[in-house]
Amino acid sequence: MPFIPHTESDIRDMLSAIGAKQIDDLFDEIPSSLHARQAPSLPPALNEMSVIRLAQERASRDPANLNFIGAGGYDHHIPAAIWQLATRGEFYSAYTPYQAEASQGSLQVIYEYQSMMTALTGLDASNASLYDGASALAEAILMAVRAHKTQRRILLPRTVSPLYRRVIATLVAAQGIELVDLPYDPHTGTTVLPAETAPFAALVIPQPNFFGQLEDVDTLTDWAHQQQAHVIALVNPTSLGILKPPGQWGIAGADIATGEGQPLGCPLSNGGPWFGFMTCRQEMIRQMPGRLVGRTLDTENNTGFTLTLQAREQHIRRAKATSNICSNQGLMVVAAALYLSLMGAEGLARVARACHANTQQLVRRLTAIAGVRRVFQGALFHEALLQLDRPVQPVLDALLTYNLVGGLDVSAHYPELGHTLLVCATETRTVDDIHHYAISLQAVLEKGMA
Amino acid sequence: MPFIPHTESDIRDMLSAIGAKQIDDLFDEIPSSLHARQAPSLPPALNEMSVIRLAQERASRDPANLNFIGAGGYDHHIPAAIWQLATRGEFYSAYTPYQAEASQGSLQVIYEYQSMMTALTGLDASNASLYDGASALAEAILMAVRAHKTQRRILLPRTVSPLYRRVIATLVAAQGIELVDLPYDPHTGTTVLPAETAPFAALVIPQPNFFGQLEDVDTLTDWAHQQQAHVIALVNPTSLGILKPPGQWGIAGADIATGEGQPLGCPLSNGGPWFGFMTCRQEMIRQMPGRLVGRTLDTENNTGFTLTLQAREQHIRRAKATSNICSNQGLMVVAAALYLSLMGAEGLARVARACHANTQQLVRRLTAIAGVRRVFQGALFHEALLQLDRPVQPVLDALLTYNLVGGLDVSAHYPELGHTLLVCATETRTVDDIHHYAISLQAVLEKGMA
Amino acid sequence: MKLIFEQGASGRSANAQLPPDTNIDDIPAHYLRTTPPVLPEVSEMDTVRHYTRLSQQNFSIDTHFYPLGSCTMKYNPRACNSIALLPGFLARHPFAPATTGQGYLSCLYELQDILAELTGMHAVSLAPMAGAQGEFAGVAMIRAWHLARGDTARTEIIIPDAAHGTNPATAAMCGYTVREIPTDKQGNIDLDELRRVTGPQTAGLMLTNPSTLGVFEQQITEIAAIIHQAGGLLYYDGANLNAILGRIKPGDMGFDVVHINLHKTFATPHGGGGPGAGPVGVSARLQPFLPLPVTVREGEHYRLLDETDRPYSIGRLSANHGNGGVLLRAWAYARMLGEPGMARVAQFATLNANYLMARLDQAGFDIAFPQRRASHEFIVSLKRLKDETGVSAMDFAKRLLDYGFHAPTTYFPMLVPECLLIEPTETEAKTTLDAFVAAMIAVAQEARETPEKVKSAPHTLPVRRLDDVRAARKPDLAWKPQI
Amino acid sequence: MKLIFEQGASGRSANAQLPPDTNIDDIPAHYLRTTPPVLPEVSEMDTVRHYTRLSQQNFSIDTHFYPLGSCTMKYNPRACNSIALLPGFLARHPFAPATTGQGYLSCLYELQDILAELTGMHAVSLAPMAGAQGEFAGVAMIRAWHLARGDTARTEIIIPDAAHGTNPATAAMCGYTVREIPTDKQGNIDLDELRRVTGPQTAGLMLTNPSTLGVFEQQITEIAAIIHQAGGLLYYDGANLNAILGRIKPGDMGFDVVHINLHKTFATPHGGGGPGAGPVGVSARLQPFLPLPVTVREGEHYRLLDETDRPYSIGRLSANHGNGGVLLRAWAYARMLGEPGMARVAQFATLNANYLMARLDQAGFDIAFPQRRASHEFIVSLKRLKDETGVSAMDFAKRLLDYGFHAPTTYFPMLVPECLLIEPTETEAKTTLDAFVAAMIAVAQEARETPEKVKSAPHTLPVRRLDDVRAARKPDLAWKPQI
Ligand SMILES: Cc1ncc(COP(=O)(O)O)c(C=O)c1O
Ligand SMILES: Cc1ncc(COP(=O)(O)O)c(C=O)c1O
Repeated sequence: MPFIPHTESDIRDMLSAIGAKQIDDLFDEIPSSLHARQAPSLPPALNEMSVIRLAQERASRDPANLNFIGAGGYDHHIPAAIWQLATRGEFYSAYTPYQAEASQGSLQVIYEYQSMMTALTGLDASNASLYDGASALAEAILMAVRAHKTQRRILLPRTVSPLYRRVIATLVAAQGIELVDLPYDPHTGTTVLPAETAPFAALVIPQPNFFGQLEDVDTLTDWAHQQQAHVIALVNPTSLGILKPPGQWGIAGADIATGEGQPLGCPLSNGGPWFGFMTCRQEMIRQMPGRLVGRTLDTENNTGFTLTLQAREQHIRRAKATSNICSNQGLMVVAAALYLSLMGAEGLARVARACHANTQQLVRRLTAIAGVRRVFQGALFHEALLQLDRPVQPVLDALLTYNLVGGLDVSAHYPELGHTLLVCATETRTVDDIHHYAISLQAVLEKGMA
Repeated sequence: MPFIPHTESDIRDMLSAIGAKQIDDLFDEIPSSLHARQAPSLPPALNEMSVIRLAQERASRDPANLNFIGAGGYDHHIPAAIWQLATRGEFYSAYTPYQAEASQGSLQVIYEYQSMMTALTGLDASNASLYDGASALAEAILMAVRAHKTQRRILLPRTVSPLYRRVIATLVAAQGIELVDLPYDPHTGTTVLPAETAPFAALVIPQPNFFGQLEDVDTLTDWAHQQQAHVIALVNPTSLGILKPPGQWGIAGADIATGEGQPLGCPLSNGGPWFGFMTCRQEMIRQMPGRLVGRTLDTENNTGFTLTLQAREQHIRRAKATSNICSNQGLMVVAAALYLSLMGAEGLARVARACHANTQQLVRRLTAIAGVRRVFQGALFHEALLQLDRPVQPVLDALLTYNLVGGLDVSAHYPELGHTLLVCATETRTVDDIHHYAISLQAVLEKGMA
Repeated sequence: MKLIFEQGASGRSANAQLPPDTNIDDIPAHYLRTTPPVLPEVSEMDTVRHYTRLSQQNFSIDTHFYPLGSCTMKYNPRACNSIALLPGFLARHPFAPATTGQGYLSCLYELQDILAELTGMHAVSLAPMAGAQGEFAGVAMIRAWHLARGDTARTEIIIPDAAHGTNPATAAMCGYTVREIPTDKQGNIDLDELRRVTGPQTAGLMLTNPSTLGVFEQQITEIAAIIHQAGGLLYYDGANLNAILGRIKPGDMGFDVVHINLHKTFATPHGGGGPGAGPVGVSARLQPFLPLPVTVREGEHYRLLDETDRPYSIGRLSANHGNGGVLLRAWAYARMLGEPGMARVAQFATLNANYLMARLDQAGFDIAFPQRRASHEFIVSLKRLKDETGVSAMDFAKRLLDYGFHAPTTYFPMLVPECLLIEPTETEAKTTLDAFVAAMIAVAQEARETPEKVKSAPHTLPVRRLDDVRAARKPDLAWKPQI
Repeated sequence: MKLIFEQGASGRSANAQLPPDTNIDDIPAHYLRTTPPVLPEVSEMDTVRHYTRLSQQNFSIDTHFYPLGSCTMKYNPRACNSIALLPGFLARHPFAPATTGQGYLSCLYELQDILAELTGMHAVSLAPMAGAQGEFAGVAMIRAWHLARGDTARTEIIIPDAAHGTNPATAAMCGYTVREIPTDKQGNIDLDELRRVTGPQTAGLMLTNPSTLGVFEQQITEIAAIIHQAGGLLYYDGANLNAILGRIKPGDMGFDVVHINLHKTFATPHGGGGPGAGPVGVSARLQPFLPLPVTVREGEHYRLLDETDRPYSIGRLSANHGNGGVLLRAWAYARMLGEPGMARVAQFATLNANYLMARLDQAGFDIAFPQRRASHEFIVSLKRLKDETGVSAMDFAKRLLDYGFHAPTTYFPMLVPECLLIEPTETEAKTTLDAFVAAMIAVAQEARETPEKVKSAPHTLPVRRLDDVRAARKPDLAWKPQI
């Protein structure tokens, strides 16, 4: 009986303490009609040896290609210490720190994480994580609407990830929130402000945006604030090693910052578990979704940490809670705290700069090939949108044979831009990797593939 | 400066506390002639990201073949819990538990390990590990000679691993110990007792022996004891799940048991780190090499654990110590304690039985192929010596193209037996694996390879 | 312990982690930050030492009995962790072509099937990233279904008062008004009241069965009939599936939508708060609305369905596949348990709960529903003890920590005053349960003899009782450098 | 804590670990055991919980400052562990053909080169599995060299009295008689005495430099000349190589054989006692005698040399390649440090030791060689304190544990009474050293004011002072079931 420690004599003794004849008796309150149905038909049990072998065979089917996709998940170096520590049983197998005194480990980590995220974003308070970047943006929108009180319109630039925009549509659909697309400038690939000024609750500003381009965050922020709207910064945490923090955008700074935390120590891992982060200005704390950890004192005046401001949450406020979120992405926060401790400000800035430099180099190399051009002008962070002279997907398929995952085909999302390919080169890509991509792409295009 | 935490101001403050101008001054007692020599020329520093990438590239050059070699190292399933726990920093980065009160973790693990090994071997006391099985056998021989006092001859069957015999020759060479080969029976592949009965200190009895054959341990033990000699059992710990423990061999039992601990949770890992184990009868404890952990009481009469009987060891007894061993294979002992806890007697027996059954099946399948026969009759544990009708190495080379490491060519060690191949199928080999080997070997032999 | 921020020194770093520095002159200055963020300045060893020591301050399943009711804190097999961390699974980008993820997708596909089979549902999506998101997906599908049929009059979701807070919160997120219905003395739903509140405005009912009261709702078939007759749908909150796993299928009870908490029933780690996973299963009529992506097999090839394949889908809940690494862990667990193993989970979780309940009952504790079988959990009320001694459930819980046990869930469900919701799970041995009973008895005795000792607990942990009121009154949520 | 044996129950097991049972009827009964061994009968969770909790009872580098002199307890980079555990490295059988191990062998080859370069030796073998085995290999080569030249008269090895116990023990294992020579007041070898004992019977000298007294032997060139002129060889015990790494090469000092403790200088983990690795380097004339295997590169191909290639080899020290996984960790460490990093190790290890020595000197502690520079370690003698207060070095050490510091090495080297041998290593920050100084001062003050408190320390650990005498008098070395 895998994972069940009961011996025959345990079972006997326990049943007799209960006063039952057999275990099945314990289910005697369940209507017999429900017992009678067909038993589930499942694969037979495998012991650990067999399931690991099976998993190894499957994992080895998934080849380790050289990856040049970003688009929301980034192939960063993850210091070895991170997962050796984060998978320690005391972190791994604990739950939400409801009993603060028995959970100072998790609680202090979260408090430190919150401190790091406020430092990175330049805002006042951080929660203890949300599910992922896309759902965190949806929560930020709901939060802005709650905070604004009168308006339910949200300005959502088309330079926000199309997948994020889908998630938001799903998650805010039932709450009467109007999502208004904002167009982008065809030359710079950055958001164009609307002429009209109908009132709205918040403007979302992605920095860098989905195309990798840098938005003029100061102007956008000040404009939104002039319209009495909130500003939601959608930011990449790596980029905050070098880019202006949301708290300093424009005159007053963004009100909420959110984004995908994956670059801070989470493996790509087929897309999850990653985590969403969220920080905000002091005044908005009570609108924050998710858990918060606060520093306090014990009865002997020693410092300690505890969950706080729980009156926002569903287990207290129920239908009136700031969100339905309960379990979050706790272990990823341990990883992020470790990542930011190990990198420090200098390390994070260097990673950001290396990503930028590598992507610049990649763009230079690829656009030197006939039939490949960069779509937009202007500053980028660590992604770039390229245009090919032919459909992208067959080219990507051909690159696979060179052991390359060559980027993301975004033509379907932005048909007006033609055959477009979004590429990214993080600090983990070497000069050789980039060279390999360039000569492979050249070979593919020359062979007249597709 | 990788792994060096000093800041510029730390350095300044520290030098000033010392009263030195620069770090180099601290080396001013070293004769200048030594400074003047050529600085070492080394590869440049790589950051963690680069060294991991380099290592991954190298590791991926070493293909994961299906392995059928045993010969002293066995491809067992290693429960996932083992190395997730053994690499916890508190075990991994501690040293020999010199400060017992601050090392109860390591000490209790060793005490439990010692208890497990005595249970397995049926003897009274176990040490806390030696380097590996071969050097442990050498230590056992030295121990037997010390204990015997008058004789320095050792009977060493040819059925002991040829590599072990080489290691022993190296390690006991300078101590005037005579190693006498014992021949094996050409039909059963088991040790033949010598007609002569010149006095000797100890007889080594391998069970199973290098050919995988089971020795008649009772007869051999009683014979040696009749000659006033000690019996050193060289045993495979997995086999002790089902085979008679050395403590019960013959009338009086073996005096010392030793062997390679690798099957108890150590990865093959190119041959190390593994560990040697050693147990003995109560009377011989003070001749034991290596560390021993004892259970004792603290000043409040609570149970605790500590290194004990250290007067045997080099740091006290110096030139008269039972061995020069100092660092041992501590972390492997953690793995072994975990392994034996997870398997229990039932699990270990099942592993042993599965290894046996798989090897039997392998032998059946392979010897059904023309040109392949089993060399010896009689019971085997989990290895078998096969004879081919042609040189073995080219056949093994050909099998590699089928993703098979098909066993060990031992022809050079036992030229009298012709073209011999030692094979092993542990519990990790499936019916499919064995089938794959059989049809591949058939194909290779039919193609007339070699 | 000192904060990591307080341990560093200006200029210190984990140098081996730093990439070489590069030039970014091409980025105009107004995009850039002018001062670096205040992050820790520590060495790699400082970091390892700090977080290793911090971890030691946690109770966890790997160190303590953790009978936190409604949370199913069972053993998290280490093999599942190894499997999820296999390089082939770990390195793949979610947007890489499906051809590069066949191993991963085959596991997802199998997991969908296993969950469908166990819940008695027609189809499953693994997209939701926790139970609450599963609930969201479920209720959103109920809404989508009504709307697709042009039925726009349904504005209410019925939820029992014993329900977990995520249920009403989810209903609200989906735009519904919550109708709460009461529980009777036996822990069952008040059927008359249910009939009264059900009508054409009813979109559906959300139910946990066994309920958070630790008992099985016996009238489930009648309840399903009432809701279905009124045109509503039934949502099953699978947080307590562990109690009936492999024995009773929610689908057979009449549920139309189900979520499963993999971090509970499927032993994936709770990670100090997450990540979890909350797959949803649906009956055939709701399949078109399932959240994306969904994995399908086409011949030998696996791929993810998207909006083109499923135009009626409620959409996406995450930018990717949900919590992939968690799903792999659950897959591994499911494959290790297999067919007989699943039903055994329910059997032994139930045996443990009923045994613990019987022992505590005999020891004089007040069981909330003494006349009922426990499901995989049950409730003790300390109301009488509090009245007699002043020792509250919270005090009692804190004192249990001193005895080396994580406390049960306190003050939930809110219906039972001074309650402890106790869920031992199937992976605990009788010896541990017996030791827990002894601790419960000891604390009860202390409450009578030396109540101050209990009220001022814990005494042996890294900190003494923490001041929650202070924490909430003057929130200190982030460390800031002293300037 | 209860033993794992005491936690089980008959019939309990970690079931997921068990292979299916099979038949072994073909093995005659007299080979088989009749009763199963008494092993723990516990669940997987029991095991995980027990060993997790046990681990928490250890001090370690990952949790505590660990200034254990002569042991170089520096930070063990976690990347090295990840690398050694890469599946390609982990799964390979040592006897698989070299073609299947090219990645592994290439790392070994590079490591040999790096070690040769750093020690100034001509060639290196990675075979020895710890320092003591490296010593064995070294002295065995010295012996082989003399014998190969027909020089059978050399029966003695000269060893300073300050040497580590492994040195004389090794000499004895190699069949030599040990001639001990004294150390002078400055911590240097008494040259006159050395000249006196050196002669045609001298096989060689074993020396640690810097010595275990924490000072550099300044007359090393003269010493080498004396030994060499007498026809002996010089063996370098590399346990203290950390002090001069990348700056001074033992080869340049005149040594003929060197061993390196990778678990010290190259930051591989000490693992609670091991495994370590003790590669040996030799000058050209000793190369033929190196222990096997040795890795060579032939064109693009790597392979291991065997007896055919090296007929004069002293032979093999292990059945395989030595501690492969340890060697990989050392390789990774060496590649991360690279050229500038190696010399920095020596610089900062020396800086830390001299700083700590200066601070303790200023605080009134008696430094054993106050007029000398510390190498990477130094000695404090508590003789005066003991005379004055009765508090011994052992008591002092135990009390330091209460302050959260692992104690320095005590009572070694034996020359200095009541000594603490303190080695901070380069990976500790000044803040930590300052905290340690504060603790030393505090304990010294306690020794004067409340000596009983120090003599009865430790007070805050899982156990109080353990009774070593009892442990040795009635050795209880294994748990046996009570029948
Ligand atoms: C009954 C019940 N429903 C729903 C949930 C929410 O699940 P999650 O925390 O995974 O969002 C919980 C979590 O504790 C629960 O106990
Ligand atoms: C000076 C010295 N030499 C030799 C050794 C022996 O090394 P090992 O323990 O690796 O055998 C040590 C170990 O502490 C030592 O300090």
